[in-house]
Amino acid sequence: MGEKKIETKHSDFLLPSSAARTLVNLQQVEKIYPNGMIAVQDVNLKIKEGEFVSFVGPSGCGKSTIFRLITGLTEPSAGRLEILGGNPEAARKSGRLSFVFQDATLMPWCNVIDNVMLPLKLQGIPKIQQKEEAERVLELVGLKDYHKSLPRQLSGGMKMRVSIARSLVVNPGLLLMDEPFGALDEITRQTLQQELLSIWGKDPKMTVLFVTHNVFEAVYLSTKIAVMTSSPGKIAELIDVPIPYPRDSDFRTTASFSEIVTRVNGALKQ
Amino acid sequence: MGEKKIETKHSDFLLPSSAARTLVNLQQVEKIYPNGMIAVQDVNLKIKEGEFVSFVGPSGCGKSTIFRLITGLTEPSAGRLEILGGNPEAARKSGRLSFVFQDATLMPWCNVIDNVMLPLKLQGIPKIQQKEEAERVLELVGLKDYHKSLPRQLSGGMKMRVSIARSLVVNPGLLLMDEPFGALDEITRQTLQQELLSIWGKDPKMTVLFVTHNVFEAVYLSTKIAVMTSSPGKIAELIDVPIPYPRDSDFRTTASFSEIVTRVNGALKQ
Amino acid sequence: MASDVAKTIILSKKGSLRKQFLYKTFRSEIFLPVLAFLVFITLWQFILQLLNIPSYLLPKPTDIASAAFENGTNLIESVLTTAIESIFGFLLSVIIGVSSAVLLASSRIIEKSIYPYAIILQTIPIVAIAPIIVIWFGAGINSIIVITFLISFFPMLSNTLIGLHSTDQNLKNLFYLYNANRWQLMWRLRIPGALPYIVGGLKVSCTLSVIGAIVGEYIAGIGGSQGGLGYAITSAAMRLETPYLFACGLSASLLGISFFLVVNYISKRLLSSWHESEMKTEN
Amino acid sequence: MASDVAKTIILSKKGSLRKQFLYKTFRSEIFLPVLAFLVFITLWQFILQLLNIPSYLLPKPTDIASAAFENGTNLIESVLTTAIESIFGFLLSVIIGVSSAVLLASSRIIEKSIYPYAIILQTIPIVAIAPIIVIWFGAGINSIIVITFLISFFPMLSNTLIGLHSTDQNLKNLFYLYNANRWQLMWRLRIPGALPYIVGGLKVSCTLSVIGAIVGEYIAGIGGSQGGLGYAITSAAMRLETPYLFACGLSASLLGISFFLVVNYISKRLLSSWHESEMKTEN
Amino acid sequence: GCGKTVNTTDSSVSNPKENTASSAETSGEPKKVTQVLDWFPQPTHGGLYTAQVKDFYKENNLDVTIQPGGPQVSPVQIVSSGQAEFGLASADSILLAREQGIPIVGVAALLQKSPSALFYHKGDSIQSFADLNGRKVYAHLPATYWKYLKHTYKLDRVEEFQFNGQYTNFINDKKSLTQGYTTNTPSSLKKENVEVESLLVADSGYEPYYSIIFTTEKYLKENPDIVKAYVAASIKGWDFYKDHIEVGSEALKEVNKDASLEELNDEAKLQKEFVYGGEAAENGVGYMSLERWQTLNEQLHEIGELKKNEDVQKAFTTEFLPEK
Ligand SMILES: Nc1ncnc2c1ncn2[C@@H]1O[C@H](COP(=O)(O)OP(=O)(O)OP(=O)(O)O)[C@@H](O)[C@H]1O
Ligand SMILES: Nc1ncnc2c1ncn2[C@@H]1O[C@H](COP(=O)(O)OP(=O)(O)OP(=O)(O)O)[C@@H](O)[C@H]1O
Ligand SMILES: [Mg+2]
Ligand SMILES: [Mg+2]
Repeated sequence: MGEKKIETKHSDFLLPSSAARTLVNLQQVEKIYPNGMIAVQDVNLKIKEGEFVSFVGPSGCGKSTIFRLITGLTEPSAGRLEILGGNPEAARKSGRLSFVFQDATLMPWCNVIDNVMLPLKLQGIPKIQQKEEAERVLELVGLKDYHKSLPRQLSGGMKMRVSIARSLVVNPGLLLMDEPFGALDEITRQTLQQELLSIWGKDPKMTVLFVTHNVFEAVYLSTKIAVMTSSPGKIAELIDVPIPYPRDSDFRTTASFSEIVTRVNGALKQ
Repeated sequence: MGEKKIETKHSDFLLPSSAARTLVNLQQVEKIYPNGMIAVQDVNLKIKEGEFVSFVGPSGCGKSTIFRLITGLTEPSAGRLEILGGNPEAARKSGRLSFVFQDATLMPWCNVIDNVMLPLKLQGIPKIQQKEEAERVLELVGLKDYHKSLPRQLSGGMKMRVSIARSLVVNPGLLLMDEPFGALDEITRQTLQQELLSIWGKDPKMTVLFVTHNVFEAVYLSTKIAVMTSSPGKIAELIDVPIPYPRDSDFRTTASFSEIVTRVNGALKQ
Repeated sequence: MASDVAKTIILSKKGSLRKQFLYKTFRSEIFLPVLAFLVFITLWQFILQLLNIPSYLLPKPTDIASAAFENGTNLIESVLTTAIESIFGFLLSVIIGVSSAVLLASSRIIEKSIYPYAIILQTIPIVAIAPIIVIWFGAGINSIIVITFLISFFPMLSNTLIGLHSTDQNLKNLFYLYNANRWQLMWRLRIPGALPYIVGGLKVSCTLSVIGAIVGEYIAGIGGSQGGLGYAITSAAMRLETPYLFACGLSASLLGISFFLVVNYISKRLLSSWHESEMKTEN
Repeated sequence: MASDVAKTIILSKKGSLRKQFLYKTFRSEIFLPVLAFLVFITLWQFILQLLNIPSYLLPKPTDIASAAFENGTNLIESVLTTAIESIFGFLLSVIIGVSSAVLLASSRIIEKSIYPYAIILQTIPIVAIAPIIVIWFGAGINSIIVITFLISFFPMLSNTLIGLHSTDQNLKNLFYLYNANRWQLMWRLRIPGALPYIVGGLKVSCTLSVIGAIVGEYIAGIGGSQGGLGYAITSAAMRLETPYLFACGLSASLLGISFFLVVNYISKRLLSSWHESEMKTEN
Repeated sequence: GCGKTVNTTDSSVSNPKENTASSAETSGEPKKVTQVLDWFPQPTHGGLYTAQVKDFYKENNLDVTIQPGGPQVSPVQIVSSGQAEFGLASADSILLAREQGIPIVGVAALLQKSPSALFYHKGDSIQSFADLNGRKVYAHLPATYWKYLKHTYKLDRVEEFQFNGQYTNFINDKKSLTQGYTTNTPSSLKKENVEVESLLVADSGYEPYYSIIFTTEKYLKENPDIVKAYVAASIKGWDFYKDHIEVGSEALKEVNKDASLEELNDEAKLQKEFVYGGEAAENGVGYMSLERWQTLNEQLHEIGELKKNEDVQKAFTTEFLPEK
């Protein structure tokens, strides 16, 4: 589904042009939680506008923490952190940020569509448009029959899909997704991967940061893969995936695909 | 790690001997939630003692619901349900049930070790033994340095591992795991798969019901795979995995492995 | 697993489940409470009769009933007066309690600076400020309502405030990242999230408002209006009509219980769909 | 994203963060409330001075202070007496309130059958049952404590009960499947989970207990040196010593505020590690 | 004509004009005044309600609102704040108020002395207040009368309990005493078959005037006509009530629905001696004398309730009483 739709600007180059602005810039960033836990240390990371960067790494290595730092939900204990040359606060205020938390994080007192419309509501978009957009993304994640359901009436994977729909209802400039597809079956996952690539492909400036435990997924989706190791959390390697888009499903069977998978797995095993 | 340990009774036969007792028996079971949602319908399923049955199927197809039915957390709207010839209530009272919910479900006011010790505490096991056992399973899931942490200080995958540790701290006769490894990276996942197989292998009467979205995982672990389809949730096919244990990691590269994977994927695509 | 478990077959049709449910509801919600009430009343009656306790000390239910009956119209009038006073006072305390909680919750500094005065309002003995209240609001119903408010608003304020501070951190992050302003955060997240606590405040506050109105009548007099239960209780006490005194006291309680039931009903409707404390069916 | 955003560099060492934090705490927790208090007092003083309102109507802070000073020892004695009564009454209401909530929560039938009587206890005007209280417990401190209890226990009961009914359904399932008995369910799950609500009850109840003790003194007080603030207030009101009346009233408030602060401190310690309402640091 | 002033020459109070009543009448619009009572409507207010229903106030061109009091209502504060023009208070309260700088003045004493008494069970061996030592007494403890009794009779071994408006504990303890009013307490207790005897507080020598109509110095100075007219009409009401108790009782019953006519009548009869007896028999209802005010002043100083040396003469005036 939708594979043909990906006839986009991104197909014109292997990687976002080197002229693209630096969107995210972490320099020697360290995060020590109040209980003394060193979550990440010496993190250096530059992400250009328009990239699709996946983060892989063992459980507890600090992937979510990096997302929290980038969005400004937590402050670094040391180091320097710039989002588009400014601080996370300013980036957030620009209103083009969107994200999927590791937990679905739905309002239990609102039904599915109200939960999905939330970002639009907060932006003050007209009601009718809110609804249209929400219905569109709910269809995308395969939940169009569940508008009126309450979160507690959904299965685990369905909740996560509502959360994904909510992140896509706005037109994000920077999209952060923390294991969005972890609770989904392979078929749903692949459909959503295509949808995500298609949305990303349409806007050459859209940047996606993506956490996954699935190396195939990381390689299939990303322009770059940040491989992390733990204790303390560090970025061990930043691996380029120099394959042009659209990548059809045959890509998964190519030699370059398996080569990169092997490289990522190798980096992970260190 | 531990692959050699699996020198167990299970290796003596392909499938649990046909003489084994029927542990779980669902006949034409149907579950309609109060809001009218038909979660599962016409479910027929017989599980013998000592089996390892995986459930795969699209998000929302009723896997968790079947678990809820088997444990007696919800009652079937129609059909017949027997656990060891009795009702779920009696099975639960036998005290040999254990499980991992889809969510970590930890008590936020207790630290990791207290959360893990809970099932033992509820059984009234002596304090010292509780601690020993808890430390053993925490080591198993790689969290031995986090005894005193509170759930909110853990990453998503770590919470899930605490939940897994809690399910293994007792000596379960019937273990139900609802996507236990979904939030874990590949390496941690494989380690825990081995641990789980080793525990299961040691007790020929131990039965595991296991939900996963990872078909490889399902095939690698199980004696049988229940492939489900949705709207309404049904068991489309029950696929045997007639490969003896211990299955070493080479098994993943054998032809019979890919053949079964293909069969499962085929059933899923219907 | 225990193999000696008797074979039990769960074979239930929807219809029979529903019937069973209705029957159970009836049994637990109506039948047993009524039974408990009858037992309570009967015991009260017979123990007093047996011990021969005089009615001026502790009247028997029959004495109370007949006293209530004899003074029927008066009693009803008193109850109505007190009911009106307490309803207004209660509404005031809900409105002012919740809105000040919202104000206080909007800034830590405001909270720290103003909260102590809320506690002062709650703990200062009403008699101490009664004259000022009467001077500002006139004797009678206005002052009574103000006093009712003073007595019943603190539980609203305190509970609402705790509720507003209990917002789920993940949802708060969500709103923060989507640039919610204070207003949106308050209305769309913090207040709905605080509802269970607000309901807790309502339950305490509505019963306190009855007490408040009665105390108010003591302190601010009955003004030009009809005396309520506070007045009836004082005069019954003076005239040593203990059974009627109890009739008045129990009427106050009944008033409180009715308020409570109304609040309970509203809370069920507000929360039933999502909050554990009011969820009935299997989740 | 907005490209015209000024470059800001976040470069903070732990030390400076801590200092900043302490400074902020000082500013919001101490400095501003004290400032607010001073402003409040000054305004009160000057407005009354300007409007030339006589002190028998509304005394100026200076009048109150000097009245408190003149009657210093008496005032302190009264405060101590009332403090003791309210502490005991409060403890009683906590113990009985929480334990009856536990009892009620353990069975829907018990709850439905008994809860109404709890509301009756709360709403029945104390004067109505004062004689029985005095007969059963003797006039003086015992009865005063009982009255304090009657006035302050309901918020404990009601809040705790709501809390006990708010147990997370998933955790309940967990306990159920691991064969927890009622007792374990209550102690290990429902009570810890209800703590935020219990704390809410404590906050309301501790301030009500001061009121309760004063009301108790009105109703069941005895003479001599034992009279607490209730007696002092009646007597000041009788002698129309408005400034001293206010001094007593404000002392009652201070008592209430101190109780509140103690409860607040305890609640912070109890909940700080896990409940949103008391979590300070980033999560 | 000008009231027969017994003692007051207070220059701050201008001489009321002749024929106040008719002059008030001719000034058009009726003057609105409010009278705050010291309790729920009861026979001690009978004359006022009689004046109201018999239109005596209207005749004097007054539009009077009678505002009932209650257990904690303070007429002194309501009047001194200007919320009402007239209040009711006993003489000791007026002196205590003036000590605090509250400028109120009594203009007519409706009861010459208080019907307050201490009751004990019939047959109990109590002869005088001195016998209270060792007994339980339910009384309004901060009240001046109680302090006076304690002081005068050296009652340091009395077990004092706050009177909470109920007699139950008294009934239950045969050796105890309770405060009450001779006009209604015995009949209430009789309903419960409790026979009592009493010591009238006034017999101890402490007998402040009771239920004094008072107003503020300022109001008195600015509206002497109205005060005059109001007092005149009120006294007229009391005089009428004396012989037509039922009229007052009816009126009281209207506003005090829990009382029965019979009770109101009985109480009014018992109360007559306090209203119309003593010096009032000679000088008319409302009469007050300087001697008794001075005695009270001395007594209150003696027990330490008053400390300043305020001029007793300023606390009351009989200037506005109608001529007898
Ligand atoms: N609030 C907190 N307080 C203390 N330590 C924390 C806190 N949050 C996270 N940590 C610790 O920081 C480390 C990194 O956590 P993080 O959530 O970033 O991991 P992660 O890479 O997202 O893992 P996962 O894949 O399991 O979600 C973990 O060791 C965790 O215990
Ligand atoms: N409490 C409930 N009330 C109403 N409908 C429910 C409830 N719980 C589950 N459902 C519905 O039942 C169906 C099956 O849910 P279930 O949780 O069993 O799915 P699942 O197979 O576990 O899915 P997932 O892989 O996403 O966890 C879903 O369509 C869901 O919407
Ligand atoms: Mg994470
Ligand atoms: Mg599920």
